[in-house]
Amino acid sequence: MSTTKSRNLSLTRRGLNFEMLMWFFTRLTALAMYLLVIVGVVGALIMGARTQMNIADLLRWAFMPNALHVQNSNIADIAPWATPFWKATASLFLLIAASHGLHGLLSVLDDYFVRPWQRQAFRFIVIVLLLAFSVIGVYVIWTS
Amino acid sequence: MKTHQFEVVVVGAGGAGLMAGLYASKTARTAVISKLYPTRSHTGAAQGGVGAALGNYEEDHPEWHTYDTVKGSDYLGDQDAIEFMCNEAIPAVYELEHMGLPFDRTPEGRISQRPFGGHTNNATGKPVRRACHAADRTGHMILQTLYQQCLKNKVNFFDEFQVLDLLVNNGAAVGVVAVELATGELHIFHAKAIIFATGGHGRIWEITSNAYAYTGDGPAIALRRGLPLEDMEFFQFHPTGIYKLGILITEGVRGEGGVLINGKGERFMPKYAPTVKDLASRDVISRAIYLEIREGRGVNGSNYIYLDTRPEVVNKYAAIDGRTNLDGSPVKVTAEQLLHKLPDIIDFNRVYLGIDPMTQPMPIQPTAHYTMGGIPTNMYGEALKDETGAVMPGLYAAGEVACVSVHGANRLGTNSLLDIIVFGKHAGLRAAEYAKGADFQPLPSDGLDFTNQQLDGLRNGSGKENVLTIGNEMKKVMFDDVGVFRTEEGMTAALAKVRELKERFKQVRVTDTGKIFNTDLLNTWEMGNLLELAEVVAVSALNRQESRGGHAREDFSKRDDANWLKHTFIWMENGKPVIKYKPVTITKFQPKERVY
Amino acid sequence: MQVTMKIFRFNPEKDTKFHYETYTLEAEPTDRVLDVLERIKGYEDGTLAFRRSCAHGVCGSDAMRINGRNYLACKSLVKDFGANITVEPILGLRVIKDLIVDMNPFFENYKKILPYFITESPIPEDGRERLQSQEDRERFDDTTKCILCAACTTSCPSFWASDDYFGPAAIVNAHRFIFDTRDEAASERLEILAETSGVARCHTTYNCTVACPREIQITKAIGEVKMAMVTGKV
Amino acid sequence: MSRERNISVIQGLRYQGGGVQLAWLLHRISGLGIVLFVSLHILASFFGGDFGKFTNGIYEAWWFQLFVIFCALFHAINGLRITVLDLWPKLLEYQREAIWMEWAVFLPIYGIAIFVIIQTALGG
Ligand SMILES: Cc1cc2nc3c(=O)[nH]c(=O)nc-3n(C[C@H](O)[C@H](O)[C@H](O)COP(=O)(O)OP(=O)(O)OC[C@H]3O[C@@H](n4cnc5c(N)ncnc54)[C@H](O)[C@@H]3O)c2cc1C
Ligand code: HEM
Ligand code: SF4
Ligand code: F3S
Ligand code: FES
Repeated sequence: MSTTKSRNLSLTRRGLNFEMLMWFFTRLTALAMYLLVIVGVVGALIMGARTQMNIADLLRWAFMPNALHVQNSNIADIAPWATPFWKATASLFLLIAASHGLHGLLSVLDDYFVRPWQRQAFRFIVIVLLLAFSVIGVYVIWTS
Repeated sequence: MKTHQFEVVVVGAGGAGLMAGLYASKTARTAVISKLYPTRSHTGAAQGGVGAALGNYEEDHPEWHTYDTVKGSDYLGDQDAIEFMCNEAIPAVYELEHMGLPFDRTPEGRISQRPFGGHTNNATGKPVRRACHAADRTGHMILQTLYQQCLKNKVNFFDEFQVLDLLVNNGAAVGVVAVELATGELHIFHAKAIIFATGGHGRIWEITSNAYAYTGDGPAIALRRGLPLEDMEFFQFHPTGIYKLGILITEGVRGEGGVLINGKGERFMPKYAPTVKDLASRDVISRAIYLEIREGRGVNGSNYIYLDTRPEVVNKYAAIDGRTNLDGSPVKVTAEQLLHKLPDIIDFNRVYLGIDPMTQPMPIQPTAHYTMGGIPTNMYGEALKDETGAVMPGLYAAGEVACVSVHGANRLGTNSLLDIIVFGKHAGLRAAEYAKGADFQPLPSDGLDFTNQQLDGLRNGSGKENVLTIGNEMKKVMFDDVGVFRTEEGMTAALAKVRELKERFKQVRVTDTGKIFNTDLLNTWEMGNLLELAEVVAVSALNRQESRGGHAREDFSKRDDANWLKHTFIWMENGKPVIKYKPVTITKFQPKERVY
Repeated sequence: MQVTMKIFRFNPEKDTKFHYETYTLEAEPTDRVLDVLERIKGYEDGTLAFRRSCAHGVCGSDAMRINGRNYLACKSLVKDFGANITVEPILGLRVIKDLIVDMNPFFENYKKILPYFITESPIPEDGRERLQSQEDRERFDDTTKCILCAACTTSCPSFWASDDYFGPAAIVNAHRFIFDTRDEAASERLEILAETSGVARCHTTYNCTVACPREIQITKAIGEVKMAMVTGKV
Repeated sequence: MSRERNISVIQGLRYQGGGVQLAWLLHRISGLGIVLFVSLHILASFFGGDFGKFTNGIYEAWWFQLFVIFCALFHAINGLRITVLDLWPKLLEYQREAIWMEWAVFLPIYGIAIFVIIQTALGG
């Protein structure tokens, strides 16, 4: 007899709630951050970082390719880094990392705190933090 | 003490108990009491399959199943009950499937079946595929599925409550006494109908496939309350237990083509059962193994032989036997196919013996396996109070604890899982029906006295004897002398020994004086049950002067239908056994010689 | 060989705190740890309490920590642990006495995931079995093996954190139904498992899979459940 | 963690879960570590002043750098393993290999980082 074709559940009836969306989001952002890391490192190498093969610096460019970081890395010419492209990339990274990281924090807290009011409170705090960091971070990136 | 009131109380939550609980609770307020969590019941250990003539692979009929069972029982089974069971088998297995049981499948998507010992095509005498299976964990799947259905139907469970006594008033069963393990508190369950489904008592023997929990609590309680037990001399020794450990290697292994090999490397079963060979009935094979060992053909002169399921060996003998697939092509198996069909068996060998059955043969020896006797019932699960077939009002029994008798002197593989689902269901239905038409009878005023008396005895002994030592001595003597082969001399000695042990048992004293999970006290109480039943088994066996099915005597090596085509009923009256007989019901099949 | 068994002891009627007791005795290398416990109970100290029944790893009674990791005592041979064996109750469930823990939270979690066959379609008209292909049957074969021993759930750090998490055993049993083509309540179960106490709390720690005496690929089953939520394919 | 259930952090850590359990633990610590680091960092660069100087002081300490690099590197590598295995559960068959690979990538890189940082620390 033939095998049943895999069954499809409708989008609303497969348990894809906020919790699971965030679970998926965490994996997606993990992949996205890898992508941005590659963009950052490749960019840095192209723009003259070849002489600066220092692990700490490499990580710094990788995780946050903004002008301040580049300045700290002793690269002579920081002009190419100050373009809107890199500012946008850096902002994107920041937003992704902040939401990934703060949701991670939340999921750690969820493990240890089970009372509904506790979870509500942490959720609130994390959202506030997320907004604050996003605004501050983006502000710093575009004004520096 | 707490008292509960339920219309039906089921004692035991194995396959039989759950099925009874499921059906009884449809119409009556029902409680299921079990000393283990229901999913820990021994039904979960059953491997091979449940028998039903579905004919999913090849022609098969309930009538054939009936005949095979009658023949397997060595004509001691009651044929009306057997016919009833084999007919009910088909809807019962379908019902399990409808409850979601994940049977293995045929290529057409139907329930898969495999051959099993003693199940034959009556026209050709060749093995037939009748055992419906879910890999080699059919019992596990039955137990899980039934438990799940009970959850779905919100059956009341009292988990980890051990029943210690049956309350009788005016000749009717009115309740049970149980101890709640977690608190040590005694509870009385007041009921209109009580169903015993407590399983077997294989722990009497040294080498056994049975669980620690198989201590015969149900029959021992019944016996103490003046009820008879039926056919206690008949106990099945399964031919293939793992050497020394007794862990069962399912007959399914031979169903899939495994063969028995002696120390000389010969396949010996064709000598004893020329037609079906390694798939003969269990008693026949167990005896054959003993004879081989006795004649010095055990492996390395020791007391075990091999069960060989290496693919090349299976293929070799399949070719010799001319075994074919359904399309007529010769059988050829690969290690991969065997691994897939027998995962647990492979696992047991790896864990306990460090052996890979795909490259090495498994050392095996017969192991005490199944209780054919037990609390006598009719085919509706009603317990009988004497040899005339009179019913004990309010008392029911189903499963391995009961003797209907559908297994007679020897049970066929797969018929026990069938027994529990068919008779479990009917006992449940009957009990609920009875409860609807009956009133609660008053409880006796001395409800807890007998229980307390028993427990105090265990707490206040002199402490000179150790219960584990006594138990081990009983197991050894029973395995050696009331085992596969029996003689007058051996059994007399064994009986004397068991009686001596019973005396010594009065000197034991439990060390744990607490209440919470006092397993010391309860295990000791269970040992008392085993001793009680060991005596009953030995007395019944000594009494029956013939060989029939699982009861093989060297001094009376022939079946004797003229004198012994009858069921044994045994009572203990003031410590003395009393034996009476009940005729066997014969409908279609007249006894004839049993050859495989 | 001589074996030294260090056993976790706690008697609620006498003790306020647990302690360890050490016993030295003879054992065969091929003895099960359960056999040794039985002998200790029989000859050295009758008050030692633990659960057991089948003695060959199919009933799920005797999950315990042996040398710091979850096993079934009846499926663990002395030779695999050496001469010094430490036996403790499984973690994350209240200890009632010695090696016996309160299993209720575990079973309550199991019951939450609708662990029973649910379908609304009528049975086939001929009253026979519902058909299912061998491939479809194979799909959930692994998770039908579960014996509810709790070795997995009590090895999971998320469960240790709080028993609010359903735990791997419950998810394994949900998987058994979700991927059964005959069952029609996959959506309901996925919705239950998507709650905060559900699969989102599994961090792929894998302790469960390592602990499972039935060798069920638990983490994989949980992963399949998670991906079913994302893709909707079951 | 309720005492009723008789489990403490110590008991949890004593559990012999093996390599994957260790990876889980480190992943958790490193994730939280990065959150902490990034938060401070953002705040520092926003507020500047004394607070900024103070945090920058910590950042430039060699031990802190070791910690941050450990966190970022381990979290990234282990995170990739988790992501891949979570999205393709079939690959869990290769869990052991994945853990091996992960350490094989992590250790040399981190080793170089340690070397460089300690060298610069010593060199002043
Ligand atoms: C290893 C093995 C393999 C087998 N393979 C097969 C097979 O392939 N095919 C087949 O047909 N048969 C097989 N059998 C036989 C079959 O499994 C059993 O006969 C059958 O499952 C018994 O079911 P039951 O419901 O009567 O008892 P069980 O399932 O054992 O249930 C007994 C119940 O009674 C409870 N109980 C006992 N005493 C008390 C008490 N004092 N108070 C409260 N509760 C109590 C227990 O907790 C338990 O729940 C096998 C048996 C074994 C041991
Ligand atoms: C390439 C970079 C990264 C990858 C691949 C990655 C991957 C992951 C993954 C897969 C998880 C889920 C773990 C789980 O649920 O079990 C996770 C959790 C987490 N991540 Fe990241 N992450 C990265 C960067 C970051 C950054 C930059 C931060 C901080 C801002 C961060 C903070 C966290 C935290 C706090 C958790 C929760 C830890 C836990 O649940 O135990 N991650 N990460
Ligand atoms: S999944 Fe494995 S470890 Fe978990 S309860 Fe089931 S059998 Fe035990
Ligand atoms: S141990 Fe726990 S975190 Fe997930 S993989 Fe197993 S359930
Ligand atoms: S005693 Fe049954 S699983 Fe160990």
